[in-house]
Amino acid sequence: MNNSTKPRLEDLNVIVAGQGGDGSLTVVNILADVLRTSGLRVYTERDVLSRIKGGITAATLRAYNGERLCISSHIDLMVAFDQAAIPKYAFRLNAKSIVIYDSSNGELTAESKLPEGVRLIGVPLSRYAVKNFRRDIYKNSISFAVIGRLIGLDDGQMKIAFDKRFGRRGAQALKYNLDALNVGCTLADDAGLTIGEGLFEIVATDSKAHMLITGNEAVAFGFAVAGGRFFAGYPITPSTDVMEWLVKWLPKFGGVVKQAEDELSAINMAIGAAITGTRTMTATCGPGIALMQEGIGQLGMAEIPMVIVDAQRSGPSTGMPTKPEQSDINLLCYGGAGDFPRVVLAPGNPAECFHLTVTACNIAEKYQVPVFMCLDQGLSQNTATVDPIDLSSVVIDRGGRLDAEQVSKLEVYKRYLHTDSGASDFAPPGTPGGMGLVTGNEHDEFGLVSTDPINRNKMVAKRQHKMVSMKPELPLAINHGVETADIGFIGVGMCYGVILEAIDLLAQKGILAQYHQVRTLWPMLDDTPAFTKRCPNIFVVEYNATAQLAKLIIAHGGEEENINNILRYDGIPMQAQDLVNSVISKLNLKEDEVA
Amino acid sequence: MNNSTKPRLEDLNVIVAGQGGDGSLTVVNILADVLRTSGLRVYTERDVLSRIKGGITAATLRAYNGERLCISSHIDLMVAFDQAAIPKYAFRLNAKSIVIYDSSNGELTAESKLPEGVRLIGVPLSRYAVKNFRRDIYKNSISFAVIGRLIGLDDGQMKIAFDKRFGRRGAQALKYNLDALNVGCTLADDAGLTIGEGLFEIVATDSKAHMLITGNEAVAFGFAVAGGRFFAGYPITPSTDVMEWLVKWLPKFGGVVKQAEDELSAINMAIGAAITGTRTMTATCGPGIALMQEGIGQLGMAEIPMVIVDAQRSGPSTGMPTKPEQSDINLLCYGGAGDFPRVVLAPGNPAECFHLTVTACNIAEKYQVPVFMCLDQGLSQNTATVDPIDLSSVVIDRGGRLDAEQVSKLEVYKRYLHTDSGASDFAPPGTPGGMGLVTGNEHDEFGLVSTDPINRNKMVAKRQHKMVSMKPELPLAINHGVETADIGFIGVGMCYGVILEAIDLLAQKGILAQYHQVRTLWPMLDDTPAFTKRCPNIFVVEYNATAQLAKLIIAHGGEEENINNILRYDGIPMQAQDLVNSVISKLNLKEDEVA
Amino acid sequence: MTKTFTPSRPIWCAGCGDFGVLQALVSALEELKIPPHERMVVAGIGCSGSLQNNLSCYGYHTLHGRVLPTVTGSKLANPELTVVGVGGDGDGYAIGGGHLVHAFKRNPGVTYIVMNNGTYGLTKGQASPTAPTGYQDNLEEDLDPVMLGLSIPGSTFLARAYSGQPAQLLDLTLAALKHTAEGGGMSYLEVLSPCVTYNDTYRDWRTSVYDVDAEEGYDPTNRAAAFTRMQELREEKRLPLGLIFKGQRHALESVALNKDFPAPALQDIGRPDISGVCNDALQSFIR
Amino acid sequence: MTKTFTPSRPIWCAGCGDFGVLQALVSALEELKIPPHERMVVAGIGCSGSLQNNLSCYGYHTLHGRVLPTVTGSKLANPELTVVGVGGDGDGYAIGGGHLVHAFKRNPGVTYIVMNNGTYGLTKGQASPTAPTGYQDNLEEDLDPVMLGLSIPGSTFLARAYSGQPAQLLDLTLAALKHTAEGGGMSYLEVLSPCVTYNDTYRDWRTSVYDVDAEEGYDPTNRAAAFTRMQELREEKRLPLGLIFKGQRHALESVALNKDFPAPALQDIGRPDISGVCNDALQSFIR
Ligand SMILES: Cc1ncc(C[n+]2csc(CCOP(=O)(O)OP(=O)(O)O)c2C)c(N)n1
Ligand SMILES: Cc1ncc(C[n+]2csc(CCOP(=O)(O)OP(=O)(O)O)c2C)c(N)n1
Ligand code: SF4
Ligand code: SF4
Ligand SMILES: [Mg+2]
Ligand SMILES: [Mg+2]
Repeated sequence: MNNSTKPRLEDLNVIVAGQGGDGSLTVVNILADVLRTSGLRVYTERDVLSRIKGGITAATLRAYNGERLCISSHIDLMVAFDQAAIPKYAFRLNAKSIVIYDSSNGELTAESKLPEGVRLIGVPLSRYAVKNFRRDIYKNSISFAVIGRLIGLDDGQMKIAFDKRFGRRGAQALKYNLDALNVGCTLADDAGLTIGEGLFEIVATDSKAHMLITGNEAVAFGFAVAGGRFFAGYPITPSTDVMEWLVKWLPKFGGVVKQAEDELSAINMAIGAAITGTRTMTATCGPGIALMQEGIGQLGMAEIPMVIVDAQRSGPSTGMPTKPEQSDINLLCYGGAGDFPRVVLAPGNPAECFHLTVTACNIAEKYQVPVFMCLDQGLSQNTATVDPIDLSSVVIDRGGRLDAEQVSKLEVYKRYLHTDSGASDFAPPGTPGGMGLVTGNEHDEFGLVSTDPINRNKMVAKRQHKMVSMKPELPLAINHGVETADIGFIGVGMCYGVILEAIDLLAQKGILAQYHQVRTLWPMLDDTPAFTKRCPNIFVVEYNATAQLAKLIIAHGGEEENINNILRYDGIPMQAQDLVNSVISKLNLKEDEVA
Repeated sequence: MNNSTKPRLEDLNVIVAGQGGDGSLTVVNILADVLRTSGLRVYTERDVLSRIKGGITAATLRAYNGERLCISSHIDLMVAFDQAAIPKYAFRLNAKSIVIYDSSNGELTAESKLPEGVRLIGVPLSRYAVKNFRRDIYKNSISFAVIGRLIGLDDGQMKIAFDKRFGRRGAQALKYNLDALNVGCTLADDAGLTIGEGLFEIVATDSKAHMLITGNEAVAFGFAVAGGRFFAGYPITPSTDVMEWLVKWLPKFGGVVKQAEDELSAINMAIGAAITGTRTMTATCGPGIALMQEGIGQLGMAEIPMVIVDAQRSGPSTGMPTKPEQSDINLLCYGGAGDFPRVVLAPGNPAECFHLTVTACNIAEKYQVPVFMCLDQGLSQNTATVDPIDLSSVVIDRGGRLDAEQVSKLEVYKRYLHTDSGASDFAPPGTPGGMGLVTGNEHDEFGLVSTDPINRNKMVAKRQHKMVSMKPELPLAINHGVETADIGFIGVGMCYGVILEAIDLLAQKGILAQYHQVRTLWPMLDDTPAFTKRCPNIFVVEYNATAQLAKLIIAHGGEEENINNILRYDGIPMQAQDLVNSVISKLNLKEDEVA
Repeated sequence: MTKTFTPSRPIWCAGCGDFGVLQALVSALEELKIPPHERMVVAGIGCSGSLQNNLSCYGYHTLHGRVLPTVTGSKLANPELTVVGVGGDGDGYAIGGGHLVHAFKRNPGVTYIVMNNGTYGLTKGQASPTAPTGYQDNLEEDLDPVMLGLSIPGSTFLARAYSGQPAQLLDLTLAALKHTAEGGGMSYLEVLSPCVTYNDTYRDWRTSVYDVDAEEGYDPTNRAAAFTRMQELREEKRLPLGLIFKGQRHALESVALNKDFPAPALQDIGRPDISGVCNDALQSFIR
Repeated sequence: MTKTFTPSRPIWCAGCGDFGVLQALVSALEELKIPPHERMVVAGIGCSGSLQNNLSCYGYHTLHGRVLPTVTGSKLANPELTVVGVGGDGDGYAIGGGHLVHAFKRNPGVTYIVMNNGTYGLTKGQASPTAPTGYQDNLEEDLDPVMLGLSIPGSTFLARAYSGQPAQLLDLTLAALKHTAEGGGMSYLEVLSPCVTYNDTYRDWRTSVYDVDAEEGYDPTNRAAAFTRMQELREEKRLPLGLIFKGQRHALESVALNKDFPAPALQDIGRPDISGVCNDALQSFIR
């Protein structure tokens, strides 16, 4: 029974902005946790700089009664720890938005570029933090009270959230933060935001417990569950979280993580582990993938399994390290010297990150090839609520791995035996009788170096043939939306969320659209070029300047004439409305003709 | 006036084979020199292993009255220092061939797989070498006398050649080798090969002096002439000769060569030099190109000029280090993380290696981009006679390089100033007032790190726009043969020679063919896709397993239906006859239907 | 005067040791009267790798770990520049570790300043090669790069300063620049430069630094003795500061370049010498 | 018995020093009764990098320079293997120089044998990092990798042999393998192994080697003293042979692995523990 007159909180978008180090992310994280506990699904995003303190940064949250893996174009609430942050994000506000800002240094000036109608609430956050706790950073906790009151959390809920968040930091930290929360409540009272007088009523229809997880975490978790037992890496934004999760967890699975001195060492340590028969992964992004190119070719030639995560960031070169991009697609698909088999998988959400990592581990081991997990900063680092993963669905396929008994029954063991699939059975080092030579030089079936041209031809064919034999096991695209729709989207990674919302927004306007969600980029499976022939108005949505994904599809027989490009490479995540606008303008529709 | 009854020596193909270290290459080199001096054009090729001594290796020579940049399928003369070498190369002989072999350990056995009719001349080369000089290696010089007599060189000519070859090694070396030559002459007498009784009469119609040069040497020479003054590299077959030529010569041009500790250091040393405004180059092959990927992206992002030579060898990974391949095309065109401009030039012969290197230096400096010289082991290492290069044709274009006076006249100097071409004028370090920041992070016009989205969009456009503005300056394809022919070839590097000969062979059979010789692989210029639409039967000839060149053309709008692939990746150079056979079988012609 | 970029304000956290390094470098360059256009400051990737943006110079931001090959190339191409490389401990000792060995071996005329904070600041606090065992689960023994420098026979100038002691830091920065300016080759200065955010070592280091400059009888020209002293101090858990070693060897560029020509970067290459060396090379192919 | 590859005949030039290294390694492995299937021999790229093909073992041919990261990974994944890395001086000290520093620092339980011939054999004789100044126009001072090893505090076993003195070579190979087998961590053995084709140093080395094993009072447990002696001998142009340093530190794998589990390579991962640790991890995301 809903007899409240307040707006139903089914879609709340909050941005918390300030100087780097102001703790915007902390505020958003606590808020995400509270709202998730209330049954809403949440999604959070960050806009940070490649520096540790200072500069204008923000964290954004969306709480939605259902799944939404992107932020809306309409921000309901902005919290600004620094007034200088307001103009940077003001364009995302509208007449109904509310802005809470730190008024310690005075009231807001006119330069803040705010739209008409915005409701402003100045609170001297920093002043009270310093006054009461001698540390500016407590403004976070103070602000939280104001936010909570505003959106209608009760003080008890906020306290529970603080217990959860700060409890593990020790009693004193908890106490100070709770005190700060109290200070905030008082300031909220002053600002007229009293208990129970929140602006919204939270409406949630899904009461099950969700995981709150990033793509990077889901890849790491998937790897551990899939039996991954060795990880070597070198820190690089935005992939580092994969290593950090594994540092904490992999030992509990019986595995080991080694931070290497560079990416060359990382991939070669991983090779060292992989050749013992251990499931192995490394994670990096553009600059690191570039450095690993020689190692990747070695995997292809020497037939060594490995999963390699590319959490793509804005390139080229060092680029914009904290910003998203999808501009390594070419490098993943075409990189490496010489011809060798490889697989590139592209999940669209954290759950898929988990499941495709399991697939990646299986394919890598079974076919003894490198398998890339093609992510991007958004998918890698943004958090989303996910239905608890069904662990019992995980299937491990170790391919032709031989134990001592199996080896002993063979007449002859050849490390690179020619087979129908292209992959040879493998006896891990330590197995009596299974000795073999593994090498990145061309070799015969035993692994002895050979330049015999007949052998060469057979070995090239063996390796290339894997690309054919594995095809039936590779993830096909998923088609979302109305299959007969004339408008189709293609996009991977962080495009997933905006495309799905765009389809909904278009539907509201009476325009039917569908989403052909490619999941295997290499080898390009037949369903994707086929889709481009079937659907007359396709929008390939991607984060790069040269339409790498669209060109990849076209190079594999995709219908160029049906394809339009939506490209973004300025480091800013797209919003669903951007796609809607593109579709409408491309189809020469006026906004008011539709809907 | 030619009243001789001997066969005219207008096309002589000789293979000298033995164990690695037997000195086959030396014999071929001397022979090449003599024949060149007689006015024939020569071409030599090697088939060696990735080991210093031992294993079966060979050097091959073609002497032709005109230009031929490949070996014929018909070997006229084989010299075998080791009888074990004979079966390996026997398939290249025919009924008219002659084999000189070392009979020190006895007569030839039946297993040598020789075709019927071959004339065998056993000479105890090694035995006489050891007996007379205590060193097996003198069998080279001994054998030379036999070869010389056979083909009709007079003893004086041979002596002159020896003076030239061994003179620089000191008087003693010369004396011993001349003695060995004499021993050889005696043995030749014994074998019935007397002075003036040679089998051929050398016919040469072109008496001008030619250069004898490899592609690697021509690139190195071109670089020096083009004002290249810094080279850093790391040894790797088959690119090392570039460095070795420059070690000897670049200091004489006022330049410097530094051998680095690895390829990462090499390209970054080269970057260090390039940012001072010095024309800079590095050279490597697949594994090194792979390692340089991060550096290459840096060149693109930070707008640093550089020429990078890829002497492609058989891959992937370590592969077959001494064997040819063209399988880095994908890596050159699509490698590197992120989107950035680059150029890939592909010469077909040593003269083009020279001229395109000059072009590469100009384009690199003018547009501040990486320019690849895409070679292959065959083009890189095989020697060919070339008309003396017209040095006066070399034009140096330094682009927008500013001197102190020019800078002083500017109101403001911006390292990354937006311009029409995309390239910004450059003040080298040391120029008063020209200070700027160069970085691989995204940056503003001054080079200050920036993630501003508007700036980002402009900077991406700036870099990408270079690909458009430079297009008119890039080398178009050259069309050889009959432009209206229905049969067309496409191919680069070492395919050049076989394709041209194949066209001649086809013409002899009454089949008209043409060769569209692409010289710029990236950006793909319009003339190539256009050619594939115009010519209905195109054979793209390349040395890799996945048709990288053909796919590159198709990805740029080439007409897939007109394209056939001729692929080779077993490490063996193609022969013109192979192409002829492919064409005939593809066109469903029987050999005897034609001609 | 032509206007060009205005050095930006450092982006470091308040209290970061790198401020001191910047200050010392700026003062030293000014004291030595090296004009901005003759300064080539090459920085690695890391918090430390933004220093070049904060002073007037020709600045270059390398790839992570590649400061030393880059400065070697720059110096060979134009020895007239004052070439200074700067970077972090992750940059210089982890990914750049191999280049460090080879730079010492080559002894190019460059100054190399490493801001050692025992952590990867910019990637948020992972253990670097100089992090002690136990920091962030680090299982490895920490490296002493000065000892490493001593072990490379080509090295000629090894010093360590602490950004908490600005006077000595300035002196050693000056000494380093002078060693190189006088043709001595590479001067290597490690500065202990605390990361207040991820590894605040001010308290520790304040008490554990030890000044060999002030030690009677310490002989910075004796490589083996210096090594022994470093080893002893390490066992006592002290951090040696000062001019630790100074040797003599020709700078790379003094032997690598053809003295008959101007520096490679300064040659007028616009018109090739086609009747001279170009033709000689051509003739060598005709033979 | 299952048939597998027959070790191939070495492809080295007659007289190459590497024959001696192969011989010593085979003898030592046999003397220590390490069966072929427990041997993991990892080789670099170079003439030296073909050694693994010439004995019965699990062999792996790395990329150029990557022997040490590879063996570190192999040992961590399966510490039950006897892991031996072999390679050349170009492989180990030039392109692999950075990894050498970090391997010493980590001290994994592997034996690393470098065949030092002062040249790049396989690419036909360019100067390697141990080539003396003047060899092939080399302008750099040659590296002494044993001194480098001494300067890394984590190193525990440093020795040098000469393939012209097979008895000592065998002894040191045995000692190296034992140091590692006993849990001492990384054993590093450099073998002076002449390249008769491009750098025939037999004559030189025969007279310049110097045996510290035979020197009275030489104490291989004293890092600083060892360094001093190396430096002295270097100045005398002598090449020290013998067990140069032996220290104590835990092997990397002994602290890096979770002892509650079998080695990573040996775990049965076929069925994930979904009610145990997998679920714990899942719950941590629900919180
Ligand atoms: C090839 C590559 N790998 C990893 C990174 C990510 N990265 C940036 S800075 C850094 C380490 C910084 O540590 P340090 O050099 O000590 O500098 P500090 O921030 O401590 O000053 C790393 C690993 C990168 N930029 N490039
Ligand atoms: C990335 C890469 N760069 C270069 C090479 C070429 N290469 C092969 S062996 C070698 C050096 C060999 O020297 P060393 O390690 O001393 O071995 P040796 O032949 O002397 O035993 C080089 C540079 C390569 N294989 N890979
Ligand atoms: S994170 Fe550490 S190193 Fe980086 S600026 Fe802050 S204090 Fe300095
Ligand atoms: S070239 Fe040198 S290192 Fe290589 S096998 Fe021959 S002697 Fe040995
Ligand atoms: Mg640091
Ligand atoms: Mg060597």
